[in-house]
Amino acid sequence: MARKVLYERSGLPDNHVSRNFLETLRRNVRVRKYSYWSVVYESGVVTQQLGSVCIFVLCWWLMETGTLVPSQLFTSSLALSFLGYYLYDVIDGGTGRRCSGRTRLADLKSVLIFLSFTYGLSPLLKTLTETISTDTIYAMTTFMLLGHLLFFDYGANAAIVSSGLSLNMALFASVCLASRLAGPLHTFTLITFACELFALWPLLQKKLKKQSTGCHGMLTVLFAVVVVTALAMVAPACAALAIVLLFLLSFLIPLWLVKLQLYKDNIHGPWDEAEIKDDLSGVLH
Amino acid sequence: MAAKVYFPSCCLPAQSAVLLGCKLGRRDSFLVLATMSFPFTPNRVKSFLASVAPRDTPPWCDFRPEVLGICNVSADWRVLDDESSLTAHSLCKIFNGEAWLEVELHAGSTSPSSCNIYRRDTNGHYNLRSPRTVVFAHYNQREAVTVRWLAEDSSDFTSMEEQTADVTKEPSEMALFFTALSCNEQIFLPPPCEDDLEEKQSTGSSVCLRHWQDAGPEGSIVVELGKAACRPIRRVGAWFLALVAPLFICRLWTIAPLPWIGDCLSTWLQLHHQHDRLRVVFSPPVVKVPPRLTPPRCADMICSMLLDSLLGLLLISHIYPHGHLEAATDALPVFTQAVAGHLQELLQWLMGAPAGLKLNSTLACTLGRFFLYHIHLWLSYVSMLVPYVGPVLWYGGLLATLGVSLLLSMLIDITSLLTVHVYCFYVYAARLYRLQVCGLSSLWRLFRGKKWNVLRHRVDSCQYDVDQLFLGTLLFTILLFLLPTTALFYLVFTLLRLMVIGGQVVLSRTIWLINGLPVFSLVQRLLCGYNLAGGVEFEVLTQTSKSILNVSMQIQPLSVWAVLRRFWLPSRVMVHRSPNPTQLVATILSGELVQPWYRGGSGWG
Amino acid sequence: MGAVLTGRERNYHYNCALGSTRAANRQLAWTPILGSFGTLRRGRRMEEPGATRMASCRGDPLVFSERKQHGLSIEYTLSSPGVSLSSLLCCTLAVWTVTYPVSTYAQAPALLASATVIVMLGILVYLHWIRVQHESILVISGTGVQLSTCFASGRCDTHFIEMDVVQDIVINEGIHRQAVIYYLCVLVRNNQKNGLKAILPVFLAARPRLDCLRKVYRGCQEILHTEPNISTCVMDR
Amino acid sequence: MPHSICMVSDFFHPNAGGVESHVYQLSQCLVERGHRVVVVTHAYGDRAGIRYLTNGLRVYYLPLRPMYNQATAPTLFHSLALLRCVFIREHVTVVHAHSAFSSLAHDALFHAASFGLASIFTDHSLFGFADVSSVLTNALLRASLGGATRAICVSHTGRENTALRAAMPPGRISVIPNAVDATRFTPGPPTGNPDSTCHDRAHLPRSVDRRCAGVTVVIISRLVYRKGVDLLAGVLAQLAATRSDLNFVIGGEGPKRIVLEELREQHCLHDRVTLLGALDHRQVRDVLVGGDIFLNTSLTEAFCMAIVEAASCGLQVVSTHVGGVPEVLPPDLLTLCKPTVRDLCAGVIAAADRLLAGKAPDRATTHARVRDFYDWRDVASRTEKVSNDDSSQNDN
Repeated sequence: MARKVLYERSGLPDNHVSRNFLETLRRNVRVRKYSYWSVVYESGVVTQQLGSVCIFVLCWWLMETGTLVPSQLFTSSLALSFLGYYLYDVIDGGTGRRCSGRTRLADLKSVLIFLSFTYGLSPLLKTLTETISTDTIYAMTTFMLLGHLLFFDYGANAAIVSSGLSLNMALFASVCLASRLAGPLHTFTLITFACELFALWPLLQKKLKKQSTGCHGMLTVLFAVVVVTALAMVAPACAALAIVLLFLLSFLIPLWLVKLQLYKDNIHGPWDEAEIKDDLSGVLH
Repeated sequence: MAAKVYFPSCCLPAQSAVLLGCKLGRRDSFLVLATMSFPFTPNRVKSFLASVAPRDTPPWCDFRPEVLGICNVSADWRVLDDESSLTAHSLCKIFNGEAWLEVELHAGSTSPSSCNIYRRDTNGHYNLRSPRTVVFAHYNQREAVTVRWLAEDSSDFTSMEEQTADVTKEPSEMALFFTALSCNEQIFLPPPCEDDLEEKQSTGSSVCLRHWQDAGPEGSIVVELGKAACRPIRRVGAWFLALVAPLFICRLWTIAPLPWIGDCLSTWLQLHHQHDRLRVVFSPPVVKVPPRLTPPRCADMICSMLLDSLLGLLLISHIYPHGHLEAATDALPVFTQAVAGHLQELLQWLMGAPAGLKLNSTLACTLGRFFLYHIHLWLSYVSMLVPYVGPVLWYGGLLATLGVSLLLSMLIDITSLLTVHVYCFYVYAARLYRLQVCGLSSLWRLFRGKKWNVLRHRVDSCQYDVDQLFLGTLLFTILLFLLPTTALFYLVFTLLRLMVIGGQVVLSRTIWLINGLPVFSLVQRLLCGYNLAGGVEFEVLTQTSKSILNVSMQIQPLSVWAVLRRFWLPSRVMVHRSPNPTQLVATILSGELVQPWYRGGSGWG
Repeated sequence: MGAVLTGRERNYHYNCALGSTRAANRQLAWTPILGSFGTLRRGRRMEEPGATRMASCRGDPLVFSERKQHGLSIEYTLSSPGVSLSSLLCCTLAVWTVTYPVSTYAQAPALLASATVIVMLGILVYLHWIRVQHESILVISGTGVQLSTCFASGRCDTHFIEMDVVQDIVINEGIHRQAVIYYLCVLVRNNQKNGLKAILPVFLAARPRLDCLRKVYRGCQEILHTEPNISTCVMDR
Repeated sequence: MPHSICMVSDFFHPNAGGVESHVYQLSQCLVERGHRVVVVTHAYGDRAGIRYLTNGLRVYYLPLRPMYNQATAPTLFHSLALLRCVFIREHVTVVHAHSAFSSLAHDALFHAASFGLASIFTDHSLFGFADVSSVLTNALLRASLGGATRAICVSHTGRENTALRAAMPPGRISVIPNAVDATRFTPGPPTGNPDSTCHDRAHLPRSVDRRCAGVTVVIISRLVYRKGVDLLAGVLAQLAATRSDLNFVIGGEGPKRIVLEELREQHCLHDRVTLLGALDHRQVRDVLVGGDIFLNTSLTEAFCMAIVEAASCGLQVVSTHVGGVPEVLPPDLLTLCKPTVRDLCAGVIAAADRLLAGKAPDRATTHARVRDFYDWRDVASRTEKVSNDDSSQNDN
């Protein structure tokens, strides 16, 4: 059996097919085994993010129809944020703060910036899109929110993930929606609520998920329930749709993913490009 | 390689005679200038040749006329001097030229039957050159002498100095041919003392030549008068120039604001231009080589200035008597009012919902009010100007005698004065727009989480913290929604500005045309084309003998486009190439100011 | 196994033969009806005794004539069939048939007039600047090379290159549109700096085939490179 | 039986690279063996029309516009007329297309099939199966190789890869390695050939010149991701930290050069790491001879020409164990390591120690051995054999 080397003449014709042809071929080397329930557990993140988007749009809708007074929304969201802030430090006993080096004063500074700028610019934001027709605003908002969901950092290290872009898209959508509200105060409360919901809450959410699994599952259920009840209040048809969507998202798709693993067929051999497993970022910090 | 003999067609059909001419460069090519018929005495011929030798020949070639050989018609030899029986062959010893031509002709025939060329070797013997083949080129001497050789590919021959610098490189044969002809003009002029032809022949004392001008010097009286008159005119012009020159040269103009103003005023530019022209025309000629070979720079300038002032006078004669000027001065305020009215309507339209566009009403109103106030300011500025316009136009009109181009440049200045407000609006809108565009592009990079790395001139990704993101997004949305409004204002005023610039470009393009048009050479090309030779054309004639190729050489006139391109006069009002459209659009989109590209000096490009 | 000759090349022999006969007898004594703006110095010869029939690289018929003057000058002329009067007429008729109904429908007689004028001008421009009738190369020993192109309207523009600037006349290969063709070109030397100043292709409109180019090449080389030999017969007897 | 071979590829002189030199050298050797060879490529700038190279090798630069990094647009018919004209004029019997990246080659294979000519395809690169671009390219290859009667690969791994990609029976794919011009890559002092002034002794960067002070590691490759420049950066950082007697010379240009420059600035290795930038093909030999160890960190290689050139100059070669690299040189000339920073560093250190201890094989013998392994005339004869069975099989 000819050795596969080029620097020796094996005397055989060049197109001789020896028995060890394609012996180094490997199939499906790096296939991950998925267990159904772990996939369901992981899909909770997506459900939670979808839930927060629905809650935001709902709050806007309530403000739009006047059932929700801006001050109520502002106070409740502020309280929740303080609670979250407190929780954020308690969970890991201050280790997170020590390593990230952000002092409480820095936090206060950024909160002040949020509030002052939003308050200052809200009259301008209010009249910003006055002349732009409503359906353009709705169309832009839906695109921005979809983009937010697409680019959101669910924990997967894929090329598409960019947390900055998703946050910006969410803020842009909130500004568009806010400009449709009645007064500058409404705009102010909605934008602050958007910041808390899209900027601060994901930080807490990630920490909670890392700390305790049970809490993450419980949160997913909580979000699902809140979304469905709120939608039932506003529009029962949407509630039914939401239920189906959530059920689909957390149970059917994982099942489908596990089933699809059977048809996976990729070929590996010496000709494949070698991946660099080392962590080179250390070298080029 | 066949030898070449250039023979003037006016000397055929020839009688037996001696050929006078010169050798062209180092090749076997001979130029026959004239034929001297028998009887003659050799030393008489030598003294005649010495008298007509050209004084200022270019150093790189020796064009002194000499006896090239003889041409005999069916062997009828008549020799003047009887005591020594001079045969044709012995003549070459006497004249002892480098080469000796013998041309045989049948009586009455226009093409030679044979032509032998003998070459003198080191010890003085004359050997027949072989191959015996000779190219006999008949050239029209009248055209060839009066022609100015400007062949396209002999562009490296335009200035004689350039040519002399590189002596090793032999200039092209055609250049040699025409230079030789123009250097030996002396031979074609009749000897000053004898004026009667018959008397000359009978006494045999003087030389009887045959060439294109043997019937007497050709030339029109006008040319003679012109040549005679040009010296005094030049002196008067120089005196006048000395008077005017300090006006332009004095250092007063170099004080800070003046050069910039000077640069803006096209009238001042045009005056400078006229001054340059006069200085060139009235300065004594520097080039020492025969004038025929230098381009007709002065003639063109004089003609273009004459044309300019002629047009100016025509215009004035039309405007002044019919009172158009007064009508214009009255019409001015009415015109400005109308313009102001239109502008105000435009602004009102912009402040509303222009073309259904959804502008931010508050911003649109603020901008609109700002510009309305400016129009009000401009109206008062114009009403202040009106009393002065009348006299300015009247005296300005008088300037037109110096040239309609001066009038046009005054027109340009007046339009730019009257449209100051359009310029201001444009600048404000452009600055605002540029600010907004730059802000938006950097915030857009922030929006995508990127940053412009100034050091490496590339876009790097970078980690923003939350409040930077928040602030950036807020400002980004605000600027984005305000952009349409400022963009629309900017676009409208840019269009206005471009219209004004367009008008001024048309005017300056005509000025450039009037300044640059080489009238004299154009007329010369159209009337007598062969004077400006652009090339040569050969045609093979019917052959009579085996060893001689008879070829007729005609001179091709230079094409009109080539004349314009070569003789286009430089003008200070340098019109830069107008920017290509894509560049223009890119400048407009990026908000940079569109500089007017018709002005000399700092303009575009 | 050689490539299969397909498409136009296969019936080359057929249409070339046919083409040339048709062109020959259809060639009218075409004196330009519209007169010519340029200088009409030399009437071009139509059918010369020394003329033979050749084909251009696309198979169009050409008339090739040679005139040699006892070893001192040689002139090759390639003429393509003249512009047939009928083709011009039917072109104007076509334009008329199109514009006539339109102008009557739109009640704008000016449309028809302007169309006619445009067609006339177009024909004039076509004859005077575009349609090449004769192309010739004249080599005169010791003097130079003259390239002349005569258009259908009789206008000829010639370009004379002196012998000391002419470096050589060669046949070169080049890619023209979608084919690789041979063409004759005159190499012009730069008499100031050494090196090549320009390459002037000859017979651009006719684009003859290699066999015709070989003939022209051999003729020109004879004239260009005749060696001068100085004989020693002494004149004085 | 002398063939009339038409080499078709988008990559040819004045473009510099592996495929270009392969096509040129193969054509010269085939002309030497009496065949009629014509090269067809697209026009490079104003270099269009027909040009002649040494030994009357005629090159057709077709006026086709390159679309993406020197490859023309894959529209099938814009080159049909010109290619047909060339096939007819040159009486071509065998069409030999090169490189899977060149769309002109794919077109030529199609047209050769439609004209009934024998066609051979030489594949110079390896391709994966996973990402989108390789799926598309493999589909295109499968389509264009349908008509091709024979294929040539430069290594056994390459043959397996092409057999899978083009769904072609391995019997019709023969393995003919690249070769190196041994006369040019010889050990000995840098000659500084006359026309490349930058490489006479004085201009050589100090670190290459300083032979005695320490061990010089030479790296010559295009600085792109496929050549493992990130891996190289990691290796450089670690080696520079552990061994102070190691100097590095890096030749070649590419978008990833910034990675190396940043590494040099952060670890202040200005005196020990020299970046030479783009090297002309003639200067490569002088840089190689200036070093002791040749490091190759590429992630995928069909037949790595660089290590053969380095071995021919007598250098010890350290390379990643990827693609066809193990088949190129015998184990005593080549140190193979896994494509990780730690393994590569160990390989280089081992080679350096062997060198310092004097146990490294002598340069002249290495050169002699490599010269016998690979020779362009041998490649030409084997290619000729492929053309023979190709055209004979095509006739019956």
